[in-house]
Amino acid sequence: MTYQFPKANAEAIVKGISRAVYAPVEKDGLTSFERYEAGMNLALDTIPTDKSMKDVFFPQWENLMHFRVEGKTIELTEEERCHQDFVIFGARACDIQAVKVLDKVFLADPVDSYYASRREHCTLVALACDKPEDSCFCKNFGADPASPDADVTLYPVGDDYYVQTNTEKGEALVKEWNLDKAEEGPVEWLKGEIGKKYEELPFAHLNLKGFDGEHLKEKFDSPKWKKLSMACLGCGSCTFACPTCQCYDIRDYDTGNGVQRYRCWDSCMYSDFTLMAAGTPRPHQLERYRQRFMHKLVYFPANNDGMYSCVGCGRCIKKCPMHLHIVKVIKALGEEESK
Amino acid sequence: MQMVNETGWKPKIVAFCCNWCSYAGADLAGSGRLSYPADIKIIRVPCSCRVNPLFILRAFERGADGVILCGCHPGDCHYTSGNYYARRRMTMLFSMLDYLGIERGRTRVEWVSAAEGAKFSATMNDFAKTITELGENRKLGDLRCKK
Amino acid sequence: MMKEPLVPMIGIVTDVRVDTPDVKTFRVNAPGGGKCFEHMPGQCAMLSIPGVGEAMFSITSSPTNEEYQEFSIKKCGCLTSWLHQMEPGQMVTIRGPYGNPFPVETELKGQDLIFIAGGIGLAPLRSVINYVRAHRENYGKVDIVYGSRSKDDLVDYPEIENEWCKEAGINVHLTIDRPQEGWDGHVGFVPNYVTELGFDPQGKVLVCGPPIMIKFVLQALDGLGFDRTQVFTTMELRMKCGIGKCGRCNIGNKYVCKDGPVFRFDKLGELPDEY
Amino acid sequence: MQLMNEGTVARVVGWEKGEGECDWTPALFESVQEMDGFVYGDYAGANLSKYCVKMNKAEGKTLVVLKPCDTLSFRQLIHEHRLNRDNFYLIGAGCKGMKDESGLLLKCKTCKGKDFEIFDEIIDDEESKQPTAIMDRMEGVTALENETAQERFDFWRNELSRCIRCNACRNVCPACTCEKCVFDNPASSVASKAPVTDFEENVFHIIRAFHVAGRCTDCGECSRVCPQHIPLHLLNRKFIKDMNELYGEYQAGVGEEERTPMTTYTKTDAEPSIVRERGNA
Repeated sequence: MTYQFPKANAEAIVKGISRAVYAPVEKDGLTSFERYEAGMNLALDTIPTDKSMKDVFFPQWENLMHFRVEGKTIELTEEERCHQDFVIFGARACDIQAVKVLDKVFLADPVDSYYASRREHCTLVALACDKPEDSCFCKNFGADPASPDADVTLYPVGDDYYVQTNTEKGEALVKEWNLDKAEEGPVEWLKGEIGKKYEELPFAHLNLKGFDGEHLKEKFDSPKWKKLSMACLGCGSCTFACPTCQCYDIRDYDTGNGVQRYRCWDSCMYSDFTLMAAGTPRPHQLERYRQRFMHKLVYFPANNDGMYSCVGCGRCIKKCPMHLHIVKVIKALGEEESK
Repeated sequence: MQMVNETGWKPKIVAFCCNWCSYAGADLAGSGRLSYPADIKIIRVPCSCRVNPLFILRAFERGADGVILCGCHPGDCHYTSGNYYARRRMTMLFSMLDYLGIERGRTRVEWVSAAEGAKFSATMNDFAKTITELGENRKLGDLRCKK
Repeated sequence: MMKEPLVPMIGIVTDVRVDTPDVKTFRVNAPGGGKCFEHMPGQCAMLSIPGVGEAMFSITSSPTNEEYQEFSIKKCGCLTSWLHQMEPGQMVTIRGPYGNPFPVETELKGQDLIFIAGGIGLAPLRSVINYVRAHRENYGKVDIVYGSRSKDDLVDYPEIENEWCKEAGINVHLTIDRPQEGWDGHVGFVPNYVTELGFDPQGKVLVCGPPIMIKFVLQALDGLGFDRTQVFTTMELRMKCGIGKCGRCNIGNKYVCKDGPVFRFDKLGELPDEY
Repeated sequence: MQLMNEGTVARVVGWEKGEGECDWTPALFESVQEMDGFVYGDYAGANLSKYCVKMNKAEGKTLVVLKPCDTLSFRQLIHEHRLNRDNFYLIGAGCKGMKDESGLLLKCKTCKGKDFEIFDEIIDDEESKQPTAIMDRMEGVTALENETAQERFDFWRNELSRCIRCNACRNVCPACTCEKCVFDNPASSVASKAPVTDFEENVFHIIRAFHVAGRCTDCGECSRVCPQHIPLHLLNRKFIKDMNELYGEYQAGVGEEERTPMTTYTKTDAEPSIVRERGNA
């Protein structure tokens, strides 16, 4: 079904949703998906947000369980899983593609129940990208900025949002909003416009030929990694901004009255990521840098029927302090192919 | 003796004492039957300069309401110059804590010699009084360590 | 596989045996007695002490042992040092089993087997050896080449001497790196010993030990005419989740904790050299 | 510049253009042919001294392009015996103030001057000798000092709560050259990868600034690289300001003196209680 509401009403609609809502919110010049509360600054026009939607499903840190240790005995209490429905309002096509990538990891057997419980209770409301940024290149990786795949999709046309529901979950949510029905025409027009705009972007079409499991060794052994990785500082900015980076660490914190076991994001860019008592198999930044991009462009598709774990959101382009990013890697290693 | 404020709350205080002067000073205070608050936990360190800024922060993390560092008087360091370095370091650290808006009274450095049992007792009493007045440390603790 | 992959069970250490100056073997039971879970030879489990750490260890005991599971652990880091000062009765958390076992019921069945181990590398192979001993009729001739720095560093020497050496159809070849008083056996490094023993290139070979030993054992096996498809090993990388999600044991498109730790060498050769 | 490549130096660390107008990347050039990609200009903001630590062990001489402020970091690294002067050929490159997408970099707005502290050769012009500073370096620190304790607390809580512990500030810092950082050392009790509580955010940033106190040349890279826009330079500058006021004017990386205010003392230093006596409550 197609509905319609004025853009000016967006805040009222978000406020009116009876469940918890996570939406892009602007604070001190940075946007992230936060639990919306009255008085917050909704940033529905930002593409992409500084921090990704990943945070909602896979937060930077979360408690997994709690131990009480007394003498030789250990008592274990599990952390409660998410058990309340919530809504994400304003997801972009790349965010949604990223969640599909995360699903491949966390919902694969054995299922990660901490993640799965959040996925289960979520209703996704997406926004079509009418003003993509120069750093966007999502279509290369299977996302469609014109029609993001969610429960509900909003299409910004003029001063209105056109609303299309794609699932029963979505239909049920939109019913709460009491909207006027609308024609589909403007939606189709917008889709065409977005398609045209996307074509003008600098990275609209990247040559991904050769980024697959078959060329694994060839890409791995490329001499170009040395130059590509030279400036890399080994900070984790790209991995933390990335909507699909899901490496994590499990750590214990002794609070003095028990031990909390929590999970937090980790980064393959860190020198201690693979460090063992016997040493590390990736001693230099070159290997760590290579690991990150090989994983996104070669290893992951080799395991997941060609699905890349880059979604073309462009966050690493914006966040890397030294301006290294995946497009440079694709161009450098892709060219090699054609020569 | 115990320091208690109106609500019955008692401060937790950590005192780092240098082995050669202040720890002996504390001993002297004890054997001279001079009282100081029972809630002060003394940690013996080989020299005041052994105290890394992290020690102080970690004491706060774990629920301390005040941290005091006691060492030999400048010029009397067992290792010649340790307390001079400690003095600079602590000045910098305390200034930074102040800059971050943490109450100034929560940290202190005092020079207490092995012969100054009375000074030790007086210093601790005064410090405990200051901390009791400041109340619970809410600005620089780790929530996970609170019950 | 457990329903909650990251949530461990509680296990109790019921016995601690000192094997060598830096290796102890721990017996672990479920709190109500019996084993915490079933496993196959070569699989691993995550042991942890809350507040100290969690790490992957290979299960040393054979699945045919119905009463308990054993872990031979070498003291080398923070967690293992803590484990080494444990006494019986200590609770630990345990989750698993993880990874692929040695293909004892498929590729290895009916074959002559050569086990080559160095130092603590015997730990995962001991599970297979005892499994084979329990199902003797399914396997051919068994040769065990085991080497260590010194006689004192041979893990679980009593079992080797009293059981393995005396069993028909099993040939045990022990070696130590340097001559030592009271040692009348072979002296020399494992790879050279393998060459000296001159095995026929048939059957299957299972190798585990320090990376440098594995490297030279492979050369020795090549020299004897073995094919890489005949050789299996078990790998070790840093692991946190054990279920192929946390990303740190990723080599190429494989995860050691999920797709390994047991690899056939021809398959390993297809992966980038990052282990 | 390329002429240097004829044997005197084995490699060049400089800049390369990126995909867009201003995404320049520090780059390594190992042959004369590669040097075609070499650029220098308005978007060369990064401090290349940090990369020198990596290059120190490399075979042969490395040519490095340093801006005036970068030479301070380089000099400081020599003081700390992290670099061997003989392994490098330094080009002092004139700087007209570096930029990014949004204009002049913050660190250039408070430029410390255009003098090269250490160099083999200088390439500059008249324009690049003009000062670019448009405000006082300590302005931000002073403003904060004049606020009340509660205001300062609120300010830093708001800023530091954005930290995601990506470690960009640490890894870019030319003074942070420890082989193993205390925050990566599980035995240190403060190793953590996520800002789980307020305390961890505070402790990381206090200690990070403390560990570089006296060695920090105020190159401003930490604030430039922070993906969360935390004004980290205000922490470093607070230490610099305190040290200047209490122990005498000092600029890390200037002159021959290897000792910093934190590794020396005088018998008449101020007592820590001075903190209680100064400024606002």
